[in-house]
Amino acid sequence: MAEENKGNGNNGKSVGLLDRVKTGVKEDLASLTTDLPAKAKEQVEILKKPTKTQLFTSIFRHKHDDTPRNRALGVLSNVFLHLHPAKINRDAVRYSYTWGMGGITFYLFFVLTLTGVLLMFYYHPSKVQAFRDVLYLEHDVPYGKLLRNMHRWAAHLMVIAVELHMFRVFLTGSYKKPREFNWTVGVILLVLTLLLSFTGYLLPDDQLGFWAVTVGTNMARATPLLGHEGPFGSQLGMTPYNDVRFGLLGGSIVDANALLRSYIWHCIGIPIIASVFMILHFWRVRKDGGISGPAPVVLDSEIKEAKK
Amino acid sequence: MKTKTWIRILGLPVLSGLIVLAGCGKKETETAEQPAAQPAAGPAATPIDPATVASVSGTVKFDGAAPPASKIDMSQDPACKGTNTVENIVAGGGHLANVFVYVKEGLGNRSFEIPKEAITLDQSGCKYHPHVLGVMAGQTVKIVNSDPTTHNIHPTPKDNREWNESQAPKTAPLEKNFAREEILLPVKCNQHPWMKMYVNVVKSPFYAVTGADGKFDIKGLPPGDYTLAFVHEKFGEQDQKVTLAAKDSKTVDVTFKP
Amino acid sequence: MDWKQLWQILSAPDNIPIVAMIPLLAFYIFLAWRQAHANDVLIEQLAGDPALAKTHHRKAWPFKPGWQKEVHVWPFLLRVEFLAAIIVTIILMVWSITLNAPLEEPANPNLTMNPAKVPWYFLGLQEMLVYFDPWIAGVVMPTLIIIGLMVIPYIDTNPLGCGYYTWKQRKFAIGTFLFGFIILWVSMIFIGTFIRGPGWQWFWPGQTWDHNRLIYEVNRDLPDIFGITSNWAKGVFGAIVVGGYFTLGGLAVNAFFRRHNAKDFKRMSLLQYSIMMTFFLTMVALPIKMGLRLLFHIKYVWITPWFNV
Amino acid sequence: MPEKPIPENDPIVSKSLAPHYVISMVILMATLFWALWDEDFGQRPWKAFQHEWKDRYSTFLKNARTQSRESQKEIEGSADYQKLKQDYEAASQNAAPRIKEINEKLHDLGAKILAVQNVFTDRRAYVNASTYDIETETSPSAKQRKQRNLDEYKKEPSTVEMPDGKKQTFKSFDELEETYNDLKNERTQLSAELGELIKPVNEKKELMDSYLTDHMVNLTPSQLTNLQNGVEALTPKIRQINVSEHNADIVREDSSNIVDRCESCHMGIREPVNLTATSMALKGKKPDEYARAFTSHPERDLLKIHDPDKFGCSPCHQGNGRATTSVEKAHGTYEHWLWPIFPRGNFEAGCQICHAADIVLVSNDVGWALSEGKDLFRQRGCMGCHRYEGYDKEPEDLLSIGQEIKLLEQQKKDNLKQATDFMQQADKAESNDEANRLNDRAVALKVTNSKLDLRIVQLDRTTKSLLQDLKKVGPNLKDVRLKLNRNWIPVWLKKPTDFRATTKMPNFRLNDEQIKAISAYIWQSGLKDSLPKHKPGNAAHGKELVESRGCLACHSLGEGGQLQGGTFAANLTRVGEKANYDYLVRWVHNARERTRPFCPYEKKDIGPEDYKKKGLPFVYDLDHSKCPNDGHELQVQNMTVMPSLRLSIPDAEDIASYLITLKKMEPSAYTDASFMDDPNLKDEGKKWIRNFGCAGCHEISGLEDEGRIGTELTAEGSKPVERLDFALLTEVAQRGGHEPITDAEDLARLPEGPAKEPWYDHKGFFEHKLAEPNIWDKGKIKPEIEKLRMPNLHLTKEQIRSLTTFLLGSQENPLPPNFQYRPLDYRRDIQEGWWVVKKYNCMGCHQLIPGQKTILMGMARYQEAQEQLPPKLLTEGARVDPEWMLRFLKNPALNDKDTNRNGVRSYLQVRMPTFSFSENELGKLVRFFQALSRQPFPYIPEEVPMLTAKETEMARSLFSSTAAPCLKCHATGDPAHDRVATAPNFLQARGRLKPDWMERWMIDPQAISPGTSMPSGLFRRENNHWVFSGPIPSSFQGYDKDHTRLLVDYILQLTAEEQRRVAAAMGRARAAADSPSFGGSNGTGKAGRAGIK
Repeated sequence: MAEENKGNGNNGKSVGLLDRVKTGVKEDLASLTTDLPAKAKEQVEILKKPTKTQLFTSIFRHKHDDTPRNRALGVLSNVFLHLHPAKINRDAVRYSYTWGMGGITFYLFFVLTLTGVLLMFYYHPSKVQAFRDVLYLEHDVPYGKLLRNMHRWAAHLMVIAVELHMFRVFLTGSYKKPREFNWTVGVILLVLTLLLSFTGYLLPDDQLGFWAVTVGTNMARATPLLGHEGPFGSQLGMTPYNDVRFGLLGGSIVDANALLRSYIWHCIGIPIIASVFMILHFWRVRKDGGISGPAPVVLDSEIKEAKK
Repeated sequence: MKTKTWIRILGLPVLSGLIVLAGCGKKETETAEQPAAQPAAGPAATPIDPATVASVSGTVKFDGAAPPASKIDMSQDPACKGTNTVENIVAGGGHLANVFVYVKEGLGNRSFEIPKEAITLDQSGCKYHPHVLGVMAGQTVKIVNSDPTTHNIHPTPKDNREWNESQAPKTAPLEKNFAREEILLPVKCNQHPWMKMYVNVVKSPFYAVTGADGKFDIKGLPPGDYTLAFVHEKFGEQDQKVTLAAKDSKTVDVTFKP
Repeated sequence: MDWKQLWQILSAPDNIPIVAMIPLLAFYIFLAWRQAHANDVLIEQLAGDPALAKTHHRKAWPFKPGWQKEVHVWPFLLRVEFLAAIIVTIILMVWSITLNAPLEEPANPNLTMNPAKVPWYFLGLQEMLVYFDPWIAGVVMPTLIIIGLMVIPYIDTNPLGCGYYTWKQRKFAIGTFLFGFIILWVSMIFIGTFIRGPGWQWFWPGQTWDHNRLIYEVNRDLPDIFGITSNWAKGVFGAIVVGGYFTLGGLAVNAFFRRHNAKDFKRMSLLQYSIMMTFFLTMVALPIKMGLRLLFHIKYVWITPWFNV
Repeated sequence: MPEKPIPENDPIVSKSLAPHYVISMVILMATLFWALWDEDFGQRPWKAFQHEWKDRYSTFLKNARTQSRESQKEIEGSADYQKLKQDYEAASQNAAPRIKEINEKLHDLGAKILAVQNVFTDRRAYVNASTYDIETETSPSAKQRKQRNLDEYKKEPSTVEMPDGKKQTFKSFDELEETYNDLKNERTQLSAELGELIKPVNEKKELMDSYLTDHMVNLTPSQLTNLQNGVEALTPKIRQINVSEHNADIVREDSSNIVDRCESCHMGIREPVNLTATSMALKGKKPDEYARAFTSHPERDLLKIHDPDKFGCSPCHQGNGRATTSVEKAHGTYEHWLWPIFPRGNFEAGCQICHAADIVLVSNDVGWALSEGKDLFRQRGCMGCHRYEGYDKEPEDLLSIGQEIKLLEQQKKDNLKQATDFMQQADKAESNDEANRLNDRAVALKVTNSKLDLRIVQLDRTTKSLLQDLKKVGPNLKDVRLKLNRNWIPVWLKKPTDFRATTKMPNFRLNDEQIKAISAYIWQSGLKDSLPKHKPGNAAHGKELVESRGCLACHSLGEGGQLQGGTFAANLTRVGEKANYDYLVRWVHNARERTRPFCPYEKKDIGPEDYKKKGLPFVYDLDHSKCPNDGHELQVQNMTVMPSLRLSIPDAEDIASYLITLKKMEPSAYTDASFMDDPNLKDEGKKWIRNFGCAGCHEISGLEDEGRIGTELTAEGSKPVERLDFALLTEVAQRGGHEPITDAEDLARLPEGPAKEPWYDHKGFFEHKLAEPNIWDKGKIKPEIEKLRMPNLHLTKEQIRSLTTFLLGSQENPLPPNFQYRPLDYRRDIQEGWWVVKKYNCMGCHQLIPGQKTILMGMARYQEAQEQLPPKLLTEGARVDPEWMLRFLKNPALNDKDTNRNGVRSYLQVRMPTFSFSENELGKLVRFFQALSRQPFPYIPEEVPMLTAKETEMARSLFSSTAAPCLKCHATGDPAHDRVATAPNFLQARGRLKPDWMERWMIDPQAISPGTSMPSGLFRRENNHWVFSGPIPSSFQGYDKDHTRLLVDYILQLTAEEQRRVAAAMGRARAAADSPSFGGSNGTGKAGRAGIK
């Protein structure tokens, strides 16, 4: 300020200007003493109610008072939760009915994706490095061993959870009208889960995985028509070098190409396909009227036979 | 700049195409040439009409004092009997011996049949007989050792293969030949360092060696323009042109100076 | 009793899921059975008392007038889901800390593992290799299983039992499924893991897995037992036997189905019925073939130059 | 629903899940912390080790420091140290004033420079920037203008405020720059001067300090304090060695980068102090796991050669160097790690991995077991059945040379054809140049052919050498009829150890049928020639010869505790029961003499009839080794390593007469075994001989070309354990606790005793197999022909341990190729030489490694007569001229006619035998000795200066000095004197000894050959010269060269005449030249011959 004045003074062209500047400065100083405290008080008030702030309301669209409306909005306005309806059958909350296996499967898929991505940072799907990478993961990477263990066990758990989920769905007859198609989607997801697990088996490139995959893919030799050892395979010109197993492994033996294929299917191919089917599956759950039950029991006598 | 670039870009495939084409073409010509080459390779002689043949003869003279033939000390090997003189210049009465005369140019691509009979090179008295030998390429040279001592025959050619073989007394003659034309091909014996002679390998049968009288005679030449070469181990070569008509008989004299 | 061997198999890290699966399955079957039983009791009560049927809320769980029929997902469902996620996380963490994922020697194509086993969830199929040619066990069967599962909703015409546990209303469907899932799928996995030792030989639990064990076993083909020698005759004979099985089996099932499941039978179209029959008979054929093999040492029933069954 | 009281509140809505959440959250948090803990401590057990290490090592160092301080005080008290200290103090006091002065000047100067610098750098920055501007300016006018500006700027004066407060003005930039540089120069000069001043002071200090460190046995207190500080500052962290020898074709998955973290727990391995388990144990407690882990590496010398920073740990010890999660993981002793750490008892296996090509591999205490294992593998005939790369190479080499010759012949033919082709082309060529080029190529091909010819000739010679080198472990069974008591053979085959406990012949567990058949085949296929008859000799003299000539370096006499001599060859205690007298005579006289030469090409023994056909005399020896039938090389010697002792026939008869008396029972008392002539048994016998691979060790008619029957063992240690057939014992081995070997004798062979722990690994397999080779047949039902064939080698515990070590290390190398020890320089000569040395048991008589015991050393006979022992060969390569050595090894008598004697040490009873080495082995041996002493090869002898008369006189006076009576001990050739001589004749020195070595020898013989009769201390060091220790003869006045050198030169010029003169002067009447026994040895050169005249 002082310098500014001085500069003006040196200029010495307009005395009026100098006065104006002087009063202006005075006013500014005065307002600082009055306005700022008022504003500060105001700010404190605002901060007392953080849920009213623009920031908060922009993120959370609705209030959190415990009202039925808010409860419904909590679900409806949340991208993650809106898979659920706002309200459900009172007994559907019971664990004894759903066993929670569908949700657990999804959760495990989520865990597997997370740990899988982390594992990918440390893994090269090549014959030279694969096994070494796993050793490295075990011995060198912080929490690497835990990561690998979690991935492996979550995968096993997921297979179990999927099978139990299917078991429950069957027992409660939930595949029945109108959910027939969603059951079919579910079967596809089961197959994809098994394939996901199976493709991951080879990746450490150890004896266990190698022989499991060798035995597993040897069956493909015997594919009817398409395998060189299968019925009508040789008649159709199938050899170990052009049959379906060759296509699966990228070679006639389980080797570098098989490792790479397995890796790509495991990390990219099947997860994408499975995600698509999962979206479909969840979408259909909602569209087919939410989960099937627990529904009131129906008596045999109440069934009206469709007219033929 | 831009057009240049374009030319380059376009030019590349064109060039490579050309190269390919050229490659193909070459191959073709090669295969075409082969049958033609075959007869040339063979020793088939171009027939000469015996009715029209001419001949050329003459004397080689020596202008100057002939150096006295210095004696050679052969006491090193008692088996070498008799006398021996240095043979590099044998001249008497103004005539020069041991000059090799042959048709150097003018025969074209003619090829001639190689005589079946061998030419003999004898070693006796630790000396080669003759001192200068003319032979056709491929013609057999029969080397005989008449001395009671072992000689080795060691040609040191320029364009032919070098060899060096020992010949004990009373052994079978060695039969050798020289494949390529070579004038003044030295032959020596390493055990008797004074022994030295020259073989002249020519492609035509038209050659001669002058005797002590300096005379030579070449017969059976077809008519034509020829260059005659006169070669001496010490005095080098002199060329003479001569034109021969059918049944001509010409004389060419040459004089060497020391 | 070789306890050490037993423990070795049970405690192998990769076998833990199977070991865990058995009590889990037992627990869930129990859970389902309890609810099914309660529902069945309720159904019987309601069927016998139409008046009550009109007023009853029709669930085994208690219900009091005034209670909400529907509850908010937030928080009532989500809190359960979140709890489940926490518990699964705990299980997973504890499991991962205490047990290491297996890592064996680096892959060596020259050194065959004995026994070489596929991942546990495919062990059922590997077990099938004993009884069937690879093309059936490895290709046809999984395909049939997948297709069979997929068509279930379309061939199960029973409108009862949708959305609640019951046994009495769906005896056939549930029975068949339990047979397929528990007997054919889970128990095959069990056998593949705990029973099949070196050389894929049968070792009873507690028997030492001896790599040197040799077993004398001659498997014959069914036509041989009947003294059929010509290839042509074998093919025809096999076709007759297999065809006969499907025909006679079909007739037998049909007779049973018509009598004891008359309503479903009535509801089903011919296509639905025949599909159901095909899958059912194929499924039943598995244990029959297994029995033939294990008890009578019969390898093939149907022999052709191209394939054997 | 039955009448249940309906609850008031809706359980679905009103039930609180809070307790569930609390509990599960608590558990979840606990799990998370558990995971954290597990990662930080559970997976890092080494942290506990490091913690413990800090405590224990610190305590250890404290104690060590106290001790060290005491010894430091002691040293500091010594006069030498005090003198050094005084020197240092005096020097530092001398230099002190000037140093102080300079330091002050430097201080002032520094301040001045700083002051000028402040102004100068600012101005210089401007000048530099402007200069750059001018340099890059393109317009010439602007350039000029800028240059002018710069020049003006440079002319501007500047003022500097000096540290003393005065202001100094510089007229221009140039002046400023000059001043600045001057100041700096001055400073440099002063600093240099200071350095010069301090240098001598520092040197003195260094002398003082190094005196201290040199005289301290252990570390000095200050060094220990440094260590202690290091330990105290230690924070837990992984210590790792990272050997990054990047190489793509490495087999081992994780070894392209060897990462060894062993030192994370084994903290003491490379500490500069010696840590033992006891010293690292807690006070008053037994060494625990920690104490054992903290020891320093017991073989520091090995670590020096194999720097852990370059090699890591796991290449030698194996294990999983990367793993740090548990001891088991780190040591790799879990099921799925292919390279578990080598067990304590077999740690030397690690050496074998890279040093497979060395047969003797010893460094201090390490390597003896492995070397023994390698020896056993060869000596006990393992290689007769099992191929092992590098062992018994001769047959393979023979084969490959045969093939190479064939190849070369073919090449020659091809070349000739091509040359002809070229010549034909040349004759037809278009131009002379072309013709000459083609002719030259033809000539080149012909020259190549002559080279090939020479190569073939060379290969033929090698073939001869190889045939000569070819040895069998067991005796030639073609000679059985000439050599053996027929009835003895079945008894022997039954169980060889019953007859001769120390025999190499293993026990094949033959049943009676097999014995009958085998002995019948051997007997019937034996040669039926006859031997010359010999008259009986003097057994008493024979006994004396056997005991004195050195037979016992390889053979032994007596059984059990009475056993005297070596086990390299047969024990002769009962030889009289089995052997034929005439054969013994021939054998003793020349064991290599063959009854009939064998033609490997025709595969038959060539007899006189074959020679007769060609009109040749039946003469075959190394000089007449071509087959009369087809000119191929013959095997003309018995394939035995038994050398010739150059004994005369009468001597041989005496020995044989003595040997034939060695028996426990009469040969005639053996049960008649006439079934051996039954021709029906022959085929059966051949079958069994084939089956048991007898031809692997013995020469047997009709089975000369039998292959090896066992598996190759080159990489046995890295075979997957699944491939080792434990048969029915797999389970037993996997679980341990039950020892399947029941036979007491075999049980006693197990190095670790009866198994308690599981032993399903390589070690367990090898040890059990070696202890009881048919163990895997246990419980098996097999026909005889399928039973395990490996015989029981009746090895001791230690032998089995050695062999196991050897086999464990026999791995397909998992390491980068540059880890392999395959030297190409002198070390290769050493490697190759050891094979020969071991082959012929040189170490039975000679000491080659300090500390190695020879067989003879241990014998009672030599306890009182050490000087009668064969010479030690510790510095042989430096001692003798290789040319001479070659002559000597060819013919140790150094004489063609008078051979019944020692060529050099005629005074020794024990005889250096003639081994008839092949050219190949001679070369190897000579190179070996030269390499062992790091001598240049080939050796170019030094010129020996001619001595002047005066020098000769001086040397003579020294030579015959009563204080150094050389000729008292050294042989002179006078038999009367030589009877008591204990050192070789000086006349042999020339041409044999290297002068440099002689000088070293005179100065300190004990340092070269500990225990030699030649005394040390004959010379002392004076004024940088070696001077005689005794009274120096007066003639030496003013002589300022080495007395030793003079003496060496004198000895090298010594003539027999001179020697006799000196000896006579010393009171010996007769001297060398008159001696009738002086045979004019080849090695003595001119001087020797001059003496004879």
